[in-house]
This record gives sequence, structure tokens and C-alpha cells, in this order.
Amino acid sequence: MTTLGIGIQVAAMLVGGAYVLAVADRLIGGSGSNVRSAFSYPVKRLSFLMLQPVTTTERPDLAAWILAPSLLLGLAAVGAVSIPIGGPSPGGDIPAGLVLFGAAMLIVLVAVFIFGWAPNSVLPMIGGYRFAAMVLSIGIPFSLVVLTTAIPAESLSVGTIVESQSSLWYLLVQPLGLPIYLITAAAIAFWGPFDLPEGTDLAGGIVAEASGARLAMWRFARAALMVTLSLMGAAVFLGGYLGPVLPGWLWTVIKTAVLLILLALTGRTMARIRVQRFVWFGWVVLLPLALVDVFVSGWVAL
Amino acid sequence: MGLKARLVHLARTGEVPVFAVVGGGYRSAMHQLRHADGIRIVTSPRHASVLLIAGTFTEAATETVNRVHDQMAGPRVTVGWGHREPMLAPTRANPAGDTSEIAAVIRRQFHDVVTGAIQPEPPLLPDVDPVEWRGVGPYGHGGTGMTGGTPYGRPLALRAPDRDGLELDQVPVTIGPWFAGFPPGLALRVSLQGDVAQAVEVVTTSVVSSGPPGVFTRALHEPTPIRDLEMARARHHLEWMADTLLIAGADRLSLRADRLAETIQPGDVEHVTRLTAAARRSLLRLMTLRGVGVLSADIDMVGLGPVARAAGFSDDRRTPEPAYRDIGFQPVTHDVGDAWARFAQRAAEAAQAVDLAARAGSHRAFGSGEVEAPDGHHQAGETGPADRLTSMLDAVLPGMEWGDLVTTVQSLDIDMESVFFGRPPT
Amino acid sequence: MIDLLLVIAAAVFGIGVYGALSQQSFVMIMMGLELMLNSAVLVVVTFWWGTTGGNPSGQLLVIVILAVMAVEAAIGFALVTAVYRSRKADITEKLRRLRF
Amino acid sequence: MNPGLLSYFLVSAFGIGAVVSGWLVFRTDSMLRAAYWLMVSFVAVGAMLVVLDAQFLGLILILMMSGEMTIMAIFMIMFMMNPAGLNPMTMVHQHRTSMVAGVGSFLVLAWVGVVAEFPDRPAPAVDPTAALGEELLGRSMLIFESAGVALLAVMIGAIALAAKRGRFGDADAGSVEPEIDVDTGSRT
Amino acid sequence: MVGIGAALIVFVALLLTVGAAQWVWAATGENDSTVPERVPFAGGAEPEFHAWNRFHIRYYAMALLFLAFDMEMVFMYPWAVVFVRQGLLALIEMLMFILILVVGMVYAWREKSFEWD
Repeated sequence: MTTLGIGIQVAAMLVGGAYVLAVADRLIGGSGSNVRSAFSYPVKRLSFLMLQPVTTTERPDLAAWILAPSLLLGLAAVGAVSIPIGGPSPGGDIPAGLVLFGAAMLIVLVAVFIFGWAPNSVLPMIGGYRFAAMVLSIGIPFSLVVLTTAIPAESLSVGTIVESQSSLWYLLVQPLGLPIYLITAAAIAFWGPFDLPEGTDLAGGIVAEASGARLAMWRFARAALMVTLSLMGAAVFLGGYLGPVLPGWLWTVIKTAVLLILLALTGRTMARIRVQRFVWFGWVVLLPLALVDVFVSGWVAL
Repeated sequence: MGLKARLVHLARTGEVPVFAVVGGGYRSAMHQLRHADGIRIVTSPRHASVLLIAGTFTEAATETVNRVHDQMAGPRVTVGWGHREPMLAPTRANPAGDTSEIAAVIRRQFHDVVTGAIQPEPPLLPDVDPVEWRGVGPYGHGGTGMTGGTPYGRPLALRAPDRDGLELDQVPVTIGPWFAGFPPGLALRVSLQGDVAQAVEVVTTSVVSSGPPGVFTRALHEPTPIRDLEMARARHHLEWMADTLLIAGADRLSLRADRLAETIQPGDVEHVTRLTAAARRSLLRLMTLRGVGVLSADIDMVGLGPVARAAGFSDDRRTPEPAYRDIGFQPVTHDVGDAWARFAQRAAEAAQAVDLAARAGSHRAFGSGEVEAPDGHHQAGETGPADRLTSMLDAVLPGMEWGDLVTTVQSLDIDMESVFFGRPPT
Repeated sequence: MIDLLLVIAAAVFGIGVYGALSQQSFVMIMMGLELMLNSAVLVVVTFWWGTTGGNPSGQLLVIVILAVMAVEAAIGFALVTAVYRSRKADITEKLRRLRF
Repeated sequence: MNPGLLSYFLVSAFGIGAVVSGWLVFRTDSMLRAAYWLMVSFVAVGAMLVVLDAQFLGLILILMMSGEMTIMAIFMIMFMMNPAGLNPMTMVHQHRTSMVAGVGSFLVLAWVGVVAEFPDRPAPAVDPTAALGEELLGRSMLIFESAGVALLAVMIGAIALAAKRGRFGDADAGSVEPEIDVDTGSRT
Repeated sequence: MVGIGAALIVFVALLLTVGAAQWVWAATGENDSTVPERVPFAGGAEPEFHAWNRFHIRYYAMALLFLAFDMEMVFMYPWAVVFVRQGLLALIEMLMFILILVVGMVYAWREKSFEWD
């Protein structure tokens, strides 16, 4: 597989997945609209945002403000590159893919933090700091549950982890894994009910000062991040491209879409958590559970 | 067709991002507009293209409304909705009709401004710096030394002590009166140290003016059918629940509460209890409200209505009213007195109100110059409970994290119309 | 290749030395230290890759340096907080004595 | 050992990136930018490690440092006056000495690097991560476990130093241990 | 090497193209904005101070705890790869390591490092 091939594959997944997520979110959380309008909704919204002028504030850190959406999108793409989509690809395999993915997802914190800091406005800044509190509390359990899937596979390569699930998905072998992964993934993508940095109580938080193309890029980058996280969830817990009859890439698409829709469902129906409760939840509930997951799965793998 | 023309073609029929400034008499109507077709109420003017000025205001609102107008990203259009003198900003259209009419007007205006049929509005405020600063510092940035001067037009925040022992910067910042997390018209000057409010001051200028009197205002002076009173109470509480759920991010449930407020009929107790159960399932209690905004026991709660009853005070003006006694009214109470207790209290009162309305028959109540409104005990010619709740804020809110502060303010159900004009909401 | 890598590492180290010596603020001094450790990581991996035949001890040394960085940062920040709490000072000039 | 031209190019590019961003750390007024320039420097070094077939080490360096640099940014903004650099400032002392020391150490080290002869024993192309794991659990087990103890000490030490509430009361109230009553042995 | 190279190329390409596009957008958009249009949004009121300040985070102790646990992750990656090969020994060694760190976590919890009211 060539670099260009990987690039096209990732771009198709991210754009397609972002569209699916936007439509699902619209159908679940939208107000009084019919099903048909939901399918054109993302395109119309994007068109309007592209037309809208990009506003600025009195004294922003403009470089950081411009960098943040590009960085977020770049990180989502890098995360996606580490995941095989259509089938085993010996050439495109990254031996330490899991670490690459983990690093990319931690740097998301940088993108969000500088996006909140850049406009020099109180409400976005609080949003950025809230996200820092969130990621510092769930970063460890997030990495741990992903890492646990590497134990039976004996490799940090995502391709090998997928291959090692040919007899049984890790969803069943490591029952704690996927739930913790989805909770922490939603938090890393600041998706509801963990959308603290973008909360209504901050009038939009980190995006309160963003308009037009900047907002459009940020929204798209966030959706792409959700897709990457779902892709990884599908790869390491649901057997990725493995599946009968259908071609491998279609299995990846189906499994990713299922996870995306699951996340979209919880996003608009659950109440947003308080930041202190979340910090407590991350350290006192999720981290011990993730450690239990590691050692129980390790015991089983022996 | 060029790229821009293509984008215009797609965008003109899209959903309209509306930033709403809500004045007297239109709080309830806004709840219906929230789920009108093709309208999206946004929380920041930076996302909006249409400024909706709904209801009536005082002159004092002009500055803030104009500022919000200028902060809109555009292409800007201002639409009034039952907006009367004093006019805060030039409006393109100003219908006074129902939700579907205003929604159609907003969509039309948006369509026209996106396609270029009408010119977008220019900014309203004069283009002058808040203070002279250009060219003052050595780099033209307006400051000297480490923290001196007004670089780029504003001073830097100063240090202040903190209970944590770290004397770091404290930024006084005024939030409101058109902030989505607060009731419309409420502005707070909060001294923020990090994300914690160290001091809170209520900005006392009245910006919303009074809308038409509601059923509880009439009940002050003449006996009113209990059925009307209780249905108005149920609607008020349901709309408040919708607001709370919206701020808590449970959009879908908020929508459901709004719809229920619109369609509820006497006797629909089941609907209200199901909504409450759904709110509980959304982990509203566990994640957001529990333990937040507990009112200390030394606060005089008499007459504060649901706020007092949520803290265990069985204090209700309806209890001695003969008509209410006849239909078997008993006040409900909760204990703890945190934000969740107030949510559960209002949900229970909404259910009770619907039940009472079904059993009220032709009973009438009040007319004695006193009334138990949804926010508490009102007396003719006196300031109501909302005024007392507002003056409590500077004592209750300090020390809270910002999100908890917003949750607490919302849980107290302060209606600024009631604060400034001393009469019951709804 | 090894020469090139070592020159780069030396440059990063030199900047770290400059930063650690010239900065007044505690946290900026820590940045200088981190840069020096950064160059140490580069040097260790260079030698691991080019001269030791892939001896895993080299890799372990990198991990130990990472641990040193984490320890330095955590204790450094904690000290900065403690000093600020008692002296309201964030730069070295304000400290004449090193006791509370 | 025969690294290709591409490796040379990549190492040079990342090397320049690491040096320039390292320099910019001390040349910016914004504390946020200073912290994140340092992160860029670490990421560039991490990328060089990846080019040197130490993929795991390079990526883990990036992973570690992204978290650590955000914490650094948060602490710098918390404690530095004028953290965004809205008023330009220079907070340096003994500038000339430091400059000489910096350039001097660069010249000495670079000279050593260029002049010294090193053995040519390239790393074999086996999975280095597994080798590291076996080293960690086998021969160097003691290092690994003592790292755990060191980290525990760091955790407790850091929290004890940073937190306001000490075991014997608030830090700004002195946090003094109560005196022991010699006669009864109880604390007063 | 193709995989990691692709990651690098995709990342750099996106950073440059999206960044450049946004820079153009920002450059065309802000020139004609008036002072009131640039005032940060605070619900209609005007800010008195710059928002950038010495932001007092309340979770600094937790942030330091994260540093230590992040280091733990570094040890766990190579451990996970050789776990099955090394067997019970690996499990016990890591269990010891983690238990040591959990002591620190419990200490932080007891010191109320996870709350700031």
C-alpha cells in the first residue's frame, strides 16, 4: 500500500464518518425536523459557515487560533493512519501503532487548550482549562484499555491486534474494555455528556468566539476525531475488518458506524457531568477499573 | 455556477442560527420558537446571523443589545418579535404573531441576506477604542513595564488572596444580561480566580421591561379559576425544567419538556412523571445537580416557594386558601435543598398542579392581594421572591466553580421581569 | 550520521545550558533542564542505534531518562507551588534564603 | 551501517526543527508559546528517534512530553506575571555568562562528537520493543521496580509540597505538628 | 516504514493546507472589523480586563499525579508486548509496580486532590 493510497483511504473514512455522525446527531438531537432534511443538513450548515465572515477578538493569539483546528484534524488523521481499514497491509503496518495513536490522542489536549486560550476571552479559556482537567483524569485509563488489547496479541501493531481476534473479538474477551474505551473516547473528543469545554454554561466555551470557516474547520476536525476514535474502537474491540461474506473495508465501515451512532445517541440524551465529578470519576472509578481490566485480561491471556 | 454561488444556493434554505435577546412577556414564547422548523437558537452571537429582539425592554438595554448585534458574525439581520418602544436597534421586520409566523419571517430574512437580496446590517456602535492606547508603549501596545498600562486597550488583571493560599490573579468580569446560562436580563459581575467565583455582584440596572400581566397577577386582585392558575403553574415549571435540561446539555429531554409545556392538559400527571423519570435516567441528578447550590440553613426562606419547599419548609400560601383545601391540596416538600431537590420539587409541583387542575372544577382562589405564584409568595405592591433571591446571590455564589454557579442561578428560577416590577411571572 | 546527530544534540544541549543559566523564572529554568535531558535522549539513542548493536540496555536508559524528566517536572512544579505559596515569588532573585 | 539519503534529509530537517524550536522557547514572551515550543522540540527529537529505528522510544517520548508540556504550560501561566506576554519583557540575568556557557558547551560537545571515533555496530532489525520488555522484566527488573518506588515518592512528595492542606492544618497557617505532652503521651 | 511515513506526510500536509487556508480566511476577514465587533463575548457586557491572567487551576496536585502515572504507561507498553512470553513473572512484577503506584493514588484521594470546592 502506498502513501497516497493510505491518504485517500483515511480521507474517505474521515469525511464519510463525519457525515454519518452529523446526520445521526441531527436525527437524535435536532428540533422538529423531518428525516429528509437531516441528510442535507451537514452540507447546508457547512456552506453557510463557509460564507460567514471569520470574526476576531481584540487581541487574540492568532497563530494559535489558526493552528488549533489544523492540528486537531492532523491528529485525527494520524490516529486513523495507524489503523488498517481494508485488510492486512504488511507494507503500511506501523509496529508501534498503538503508541502513535495514544500520542496523537494526548496531543488533542494541546489543540483544544490553545483553541480555548487563543481568543483572549474568559469563557473559552475556562473551557480549555476544563478540558485539561478532563484529559489529565482519563488519559491513563484510555491508554490502558487500548493497551490491554495488545497483551494477547503480543504486539503494539494495530494490524496484528486485529488479526489476533480471528477466533474471538476482544469485546468478549475483555468485557470491561469497550465500555471504558467509549466513555474515555467521548471525553477525549469532548462529546456529550462530556462536552464540558463546549458547554451551554460557557455559552459555547472554546467555540464561543469562533465563527465562519474557523468554526466549520473545528467542527469538522472534531467529527474526524470521533471517527478516528470509533475506528480504533472497532479495530481493537470489534475485530476491525474481520467478518464473513462482506469485504473487509465494509466490515470496518459498518463497525465504525455502529460505534459512531452509539456515541451520537448518548451525546444528546445524557446530562453533562460537572467537571469535579468527572475528575473524581476518572481517577477513582475509571482508573482502578482499567487496572482491573489489564490484570484480569492478562491472567486470561496466560 | 461559481463556488460562492453554489454555497449561497445551499446555505439559503439551511437552518437559521439565531441569537435571541428576550425581554418582557416573551420568555414562554421563546420556548416554542426553540423547536420551530429551520431555526436554531445559538448561545453565542459569533455563531449567529439573525438577532431576534423579542418583547419589551428599557432604554438601558440599548448598549448591550447593540454590542451583541455588532458581535454577530453575520451577515447580520435584526428581527423584532412584538418589540415595542423604546426600539433597541433598527429591525427589518417586527411581527407580533405566533411562533410559526416569526419563524417564517426569520427564514425569509435569512434567505434574503444570504442571497444578497438585502444588504447585511452595518455595525451599530462607533468604531472607537475603549481607552487611548495606540502608540503608548515602546511597541505601540499601550503598556509599560511588566503589567502596567493598558496594552491593546485593556489593563491586566491584579492579584488577590484566595482560600487556597496562592495569591494569583483575579479577573472581575461582567457576564450578561444576554448570557444563555442566566435568565434573560440578569447580569452578574463575577470576580473569577481561575474557574472559581470569588465575589459576585448583581448588576441592578433594569434592562427588561414588563410584559402583559399574567394569570397570577390577576389572581392578586380577583378570584381566579384554580384550573387556570394550576395549568399556568405547570407550564411555568415545565419550561423551567426545559431550561435546566438545556443548560445541562440534555437537548433531547429539554425539547420534550418544551413540547409538554405546550400541549399539557389537566390530568396529564403521567406525562410529567415520565419526564421526571427520564431526567433521572439521563443522570441529571448524579452527574450535574446533586450537592450543587445547597442553601445554608440560616437563610430566611419564608415565601420563597419551591426553593423553600425543596429545602424542607412546608410553606405555601395555598394551604390556608379554602378553595384549595376543598380539593384536598397538601404541599409537597423535599429535603437537602440542593439543585437536584429544587428540580425534583418543581417536577413534583408540576405533576401536582396538573392533578389539581383536573380536580378543581369551578373553584376559584386568591384575590386577597396575596398569591402563591410558581416562584413563591407574592403580595400586591411588594417586591416578590425573585427580588429576594437575587439579593441572596452575592452571598450564595462565591466559592463556586463556574459551572456550578450557573447551575445554582438556574435552579433558583429568577425572573428579571418579576425582580424589577415586583409582580408574579407568567 | 552519528556526527550529525551528535552535533544536533550538542546544539540542543547548549540552548538548554543557556536557558537554565539565564532565566529568572523557576519554570523557565526547568525548561532549560528539560532541553538538556532532551539532548541526552538523542545521544543515547544515537549510540544505541549506531554503536552498541542494539543492546536493550540503551533503550532502558532512555526510559530512565524519561522517568527522570517526569520526576524533575513533578517535584519542580510542586516546589514552585510551595515557594509561591509562602513567598509569593516566582523568580529566583526574590529568594535570598532557601528555607520557609 | 548505511543510512539512506532520505534518513539524512529527515534527520537534518528534524534536527533543525529541534534546535530552532528549542531556541524559540527562550525568545517568546507568551508562556503558552514557550511551553509548546519546547514540546515541538521534543516532538522533533522523537521523530528523529523514529528515523533511527527506535520507533517505540520516539513515539513514547512524544506521548510523554505532550502531557508534560501541557502541565508545564498550565503551571507557567499560573505563576508567571503577564503570562501571555501582552507587555514585552525580558526576564533574564547573567545573560552574557549564560550565552558563553551555552555556546561553549555546544562547541565542546560538538567537537567531541565530530572528532571522536565510535565503533560501527548498528542495531539489528529485530523488534526492539520486545527486547526492551524482556530487559525490563528480566535483567533490569530491579530498575523497573525501584522506578515504581521513586514515582510513589514523587507522588507523595509532590502532593505534600503543593497541596494547601497539610497533615497538621493549612500550609499558610504554618502546618505545625502539635506538641506531644510528655506526661500523658497524647498530643495536645 | 511506509506506514509511519504516511502518518508524517498526512500530518504535515493537513497542517500546512488547512493552516494556510485559515490564515487566508482570517487575513481577509479581520481587516475591516470595527472595535466593538472585536470585543470578546460576555453576554453583552464589556470586559474590563484582559482575559489572559495567572489562571488559578485548582487541580494542580492532580496534574502532578498524572505525570507519575504517565510514566507508568511508558513501562507498560513494552511489558504488554512480552507479557504472554514471560508469563506469570510478568504479571507479578507489574502487579507489584502498579500496587506501589496505587498507594500514591489513594494518598492523593485522601488528600482531596480530586476536588476543589
